[in-house]
Amino acid sequence: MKLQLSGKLLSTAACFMIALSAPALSSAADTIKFGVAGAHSGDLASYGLPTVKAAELVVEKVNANGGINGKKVELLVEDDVCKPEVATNTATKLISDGVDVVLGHICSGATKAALPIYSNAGVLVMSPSATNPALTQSGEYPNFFRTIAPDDAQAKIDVEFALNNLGYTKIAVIHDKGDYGKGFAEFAKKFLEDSGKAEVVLYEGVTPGAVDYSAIVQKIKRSGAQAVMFGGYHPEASKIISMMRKKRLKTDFISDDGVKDNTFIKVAGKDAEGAYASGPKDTTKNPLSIQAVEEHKEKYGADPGAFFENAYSAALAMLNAIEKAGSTDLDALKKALQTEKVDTPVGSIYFDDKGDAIGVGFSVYQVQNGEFVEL
Amino acid sequence: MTTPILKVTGLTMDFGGIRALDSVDLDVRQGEIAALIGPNGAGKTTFFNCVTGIYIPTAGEVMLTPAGSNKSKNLKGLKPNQVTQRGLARTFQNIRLFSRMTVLENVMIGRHCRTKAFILGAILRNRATRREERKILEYSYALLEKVGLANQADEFAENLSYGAQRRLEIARALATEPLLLLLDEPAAGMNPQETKELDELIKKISREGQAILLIEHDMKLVMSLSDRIFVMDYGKMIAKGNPAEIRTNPDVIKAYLGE
Amino acid sequence: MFTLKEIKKTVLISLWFVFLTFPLMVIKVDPIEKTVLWRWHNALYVAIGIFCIRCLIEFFRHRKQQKEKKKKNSSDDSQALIHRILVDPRKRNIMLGVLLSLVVIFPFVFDTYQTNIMITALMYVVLGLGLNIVVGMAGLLDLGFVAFYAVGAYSYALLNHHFGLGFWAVLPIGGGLAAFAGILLGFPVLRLRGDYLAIVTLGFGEIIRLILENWNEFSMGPSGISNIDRPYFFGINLSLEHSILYLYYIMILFLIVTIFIVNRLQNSRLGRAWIALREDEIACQAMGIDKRKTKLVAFALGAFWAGVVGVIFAAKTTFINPASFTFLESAIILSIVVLGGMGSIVGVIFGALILILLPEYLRALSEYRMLAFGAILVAMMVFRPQGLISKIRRTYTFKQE
Amino acid sequence: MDYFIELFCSGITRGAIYALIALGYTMVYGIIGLINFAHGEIYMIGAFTSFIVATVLSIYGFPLLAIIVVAGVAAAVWSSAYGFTIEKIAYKPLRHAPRLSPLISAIGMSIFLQNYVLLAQTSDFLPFPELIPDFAFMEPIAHIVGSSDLVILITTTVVMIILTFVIKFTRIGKAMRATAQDRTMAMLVGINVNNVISATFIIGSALAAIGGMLIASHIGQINFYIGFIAGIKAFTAAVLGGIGSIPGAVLGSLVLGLTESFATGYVSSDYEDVFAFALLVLILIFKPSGLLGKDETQKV
Repeated sequence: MKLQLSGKLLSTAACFMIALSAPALSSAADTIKFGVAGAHSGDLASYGLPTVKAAELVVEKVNANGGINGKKVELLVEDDVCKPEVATNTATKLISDGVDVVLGHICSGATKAALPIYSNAGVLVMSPSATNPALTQSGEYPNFFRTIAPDDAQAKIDVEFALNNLGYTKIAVIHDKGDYGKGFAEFAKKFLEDSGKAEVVLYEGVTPGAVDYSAIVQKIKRSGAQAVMFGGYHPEASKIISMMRKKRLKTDFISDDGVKDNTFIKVAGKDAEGAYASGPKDTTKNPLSIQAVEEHKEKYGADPGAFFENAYSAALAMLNAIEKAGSTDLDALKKALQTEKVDTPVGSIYFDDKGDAIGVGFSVYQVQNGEFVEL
Repeated sequence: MTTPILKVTGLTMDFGGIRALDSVDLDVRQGEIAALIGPNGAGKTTFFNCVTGIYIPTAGEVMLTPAGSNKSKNLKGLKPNQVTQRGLARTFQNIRLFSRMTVLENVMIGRHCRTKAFILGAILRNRATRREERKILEYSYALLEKVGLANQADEFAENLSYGAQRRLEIARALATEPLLLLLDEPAAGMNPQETKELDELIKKISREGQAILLIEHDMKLVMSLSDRIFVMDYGKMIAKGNPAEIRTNPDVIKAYLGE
Repeated sequence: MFTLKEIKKTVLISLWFVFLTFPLMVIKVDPIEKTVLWRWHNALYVAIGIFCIRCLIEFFRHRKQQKEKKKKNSSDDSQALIHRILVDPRKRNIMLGVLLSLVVIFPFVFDTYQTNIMITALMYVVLGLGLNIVVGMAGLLDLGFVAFYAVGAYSYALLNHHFGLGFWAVLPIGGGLAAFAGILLGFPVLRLRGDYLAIVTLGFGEIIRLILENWNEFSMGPSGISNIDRPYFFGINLSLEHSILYLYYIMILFLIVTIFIVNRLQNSRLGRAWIALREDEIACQAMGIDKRKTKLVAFALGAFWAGVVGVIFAAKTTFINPASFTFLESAIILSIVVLGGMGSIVGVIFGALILILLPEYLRALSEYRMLAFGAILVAMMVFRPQGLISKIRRTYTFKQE
Repeated sequence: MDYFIELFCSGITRGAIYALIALGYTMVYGIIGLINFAHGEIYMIGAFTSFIVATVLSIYGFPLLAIIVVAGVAAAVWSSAYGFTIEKIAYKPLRHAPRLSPLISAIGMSIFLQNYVLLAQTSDFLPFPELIPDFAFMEPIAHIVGSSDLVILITTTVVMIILTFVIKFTRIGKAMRATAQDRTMAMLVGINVNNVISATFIIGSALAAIGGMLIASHIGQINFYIGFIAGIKAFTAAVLGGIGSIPGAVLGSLVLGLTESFATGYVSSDYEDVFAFALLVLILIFKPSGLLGKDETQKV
């Protein structure tokens, strides 16, 4: 009985909703609403806030130059704490506010939860940091793009480097149990085993935030690994590498894009010397990248944080696509993203039909004299 | 002679190396008021705790036999709630009421082990459950009237006067329909007026055929109430008999007055 | 109204806070560039801010005292309004009718976002009601309640993913599995009391989360399970807006059922036994109540609701991973129960609406929202420690023949 | 065997770290029976204060020893001030409130302080200056026990001994024990209970600050969230050892640290926390008041 009742209400509601939602989508005529979603509080805030700053810098500059196609760009910043359930609320909030494009989300999990909602409203989403391969490769999220390499691509680069350039045969794969780090580690393990050239002597996750990593370091030592391949972010990476050096363990350290961050070098200091990390090609020499970092320092008085350049690039790419497409219609934007090259701090990029960036060229860096040097 | 309601034989309780009860024998007969007395630390409350399942005694037997039946139940080793279920209810020396529940609810809790409704009954609230609830209510209210607390039924238990709290504890214990009621120092801390009222209440309950075993320090009360008295000292039973016998028993005098 | 002495005290307190916040608010260092930024203006802001806050608090305290002086004899009716309405059946029915019609038309008045967060809030109302059985009634401090929520959510996600089972089929299964988990947790902790129980339940919650995180073959690890089906509507696959609407009404219906059942449980033989257990375990046993059985039933029933809400949660977000089931979540649910007033159903409803909707509406404060949330939590406890709505004393009408 | 010793040392270090935080938990719990969830945040604020002070001093070129002393004192002073203020604001008004209210207040305080530091400072991880240099005499065994491990171990031991002494023999210690046993009685015999509680918070917070400084120096980095995880673990350790007992907190911490270390070494670090909590459950089942906690036999 009750069910049928709600069924009736539902159909009435449907009429209402359609009537309400139609004007809402087309009403954003005077400004371009640029959403930024990610973790802005809680334990993962340090990965989400740099993206907000990148968006602020880009939008400020664009608006100072008269906006895009004569329209000003308006920022809508929403927190999702990297939690899927909050991300769905964030997404519906942004949609309700009539957002045109969204930069975000930061964590793959939150992104996956939010995407169907954006997709339903025909909103383009571009993440600077969500690396889960399924986001692009499954074909389930046609409105999704990203300026970061997926886990498997990163793992491939690192594994090939470790096998071919360094010639290691015994490797310990360590991760931080998070969706990013563990995703990377799983692929690294798989590629290492498939290659037949090296043995994975240890495969384990460490607990992020633990006060001491000496036990796992002793275990690495005992495993006889020639290199540690770490999937995760820089805080754990710097803790582990410092602990390894403290325990006089000279094993090499190879890691991913989450570690190729200047904070890693700052925090680990001299212990970081010689560590490898994969990341977007030649950002350090790219004038756009240098400029972006300078802008950040000038405005916020500090070095930018994690995924700043990816976010900066994503913002540029999306705004460029809006300009070229002349609208915020999803199909037009997709077409523009896939055909128009755009110069960004991570290189001159465009996107493949799945949503991954082409031209971001990845390479491996090594810390030498306190700087990431491309090899 | 009929079987006594409660028959305790050889009850022994050790705490670590200390023997708190040493082979204690005691029995309570149908319809009588028995008292257990003794100096402080003699082991009276320990005896209660062993009988009611709060402690598990080291050795001995605790047999409970319903009136007019030969089917004895051994209570030794049972949990407190099982002991109550079998027909032994108690009050506590330091009052243990459910202080943030009303007076009436306190008594209704006592009906718990004589009723059955459970999750489904609570949710469906079918006819059987409603009838049961009504009976609980009637029974509890009648008990409150018996102990003179009916006009305070909706007060929180913690707001009652000391003497009233004692009487509420008795009512709550009676609500479990015990074969034997154990009262642990019911008059402790009462003024003479309250003690007098208690005396009358216990007599009233006893007249209705309720067997009672009480621990008490107030000798006047004990002597006025008891049919038989048991005396403990240092964990041992040193004497038993009617009030007159106990009053003149040299061992008892020695235990109370010292050498 | 303010004496000189009070102003002096307020100034001193402000100065104390300036001192307190000095290193963190004023100094900002860059250890790499070796620069120090002295932000003296922040000290000023702190001083002014604290001065104003203290004045406000004093002002309200003053006013409250005067009010109390004025009507010392009249009974405390600050919370009586809601109770008066609840006690009077006619008023209650009117209120319920108004409330119900408000709830039914809600999605038509507000947009999808509002409906969406309202669903979340309603879910937490039910979670709060579930935990209320365990903490509020039976007095068992459970800091790992989120584990049962996770069991429900993963039941649906996994059964849907592997066997394609639908929402309605899994709803009772999820609840049942969670109740079973509740009993599993209940057995070892029967003997524990108070805060020891709290830490063990906390540990249990963490263990469940860690297993979900590490056991990839079973739970797909931290990358989670995506594309979980939303509830079908008689076999029809609904669009996003419609399914949100549908979920909203499912949730309303489910909430009504929950309130009905919890209310009946509370006023039953079992409910009384729980409260007695909370008040005094030993006396409770001496009255013939089986402590083990009563506790286990409390755990199982509380967990059941969490499990069912977990299923709804998975269906709502269509994606779950272990990140949603952290200790903080348990803490929030517990806060709902305590804030609302332990053991009070109306209180839990208010508590959940406040605690869940507050952070959403605080979005306007953007980065300050969690700061405000924490402060509000403290302030609410300090000014209303017994919760928003304290439990009404139940009275029984008794007619003598 | 070497491996065993290595793991053992790792476990002891970890345990000593937990102990520094757990002592504060156990003291506050012993006195007012409150799980002070904000204690982890006090530890974090201590770490931050010492970070700021140490960095400022090193920029102005002070010698290392002066930096250590001043940073340590500053951290202790400010953390104590925070502990004191938090108690006055969030717990004192709730002393007669229902038991769970202060707990919620503490959780709110914890969320508030985290976000306060996040906003006042930064969300980023900051490099903590290395305050404990590598001692030359430690070099031969540095691959097993580092210099910072040693310093932490010694500090924990000294702190525990001093604390035990203070509580056993000093005036304030006696007042604390009296307050812990029966607050009303303590009040009746003329103990200023408010002062005793304040003192407990001050001492506990100062300990957390020292711990914060040492641990941050050991790990080499800080951010606003470090207090939460460390706090939960330290609390677990305090309960494991029997909450309210000072030696219990230390013993519980060591047991927890060793369990985690051996679980990582011989099983997998994937499940180190599962082992830690499983151990907790097991111990509490067989010893419901923790390893050294007093059995609360209920007087009937």
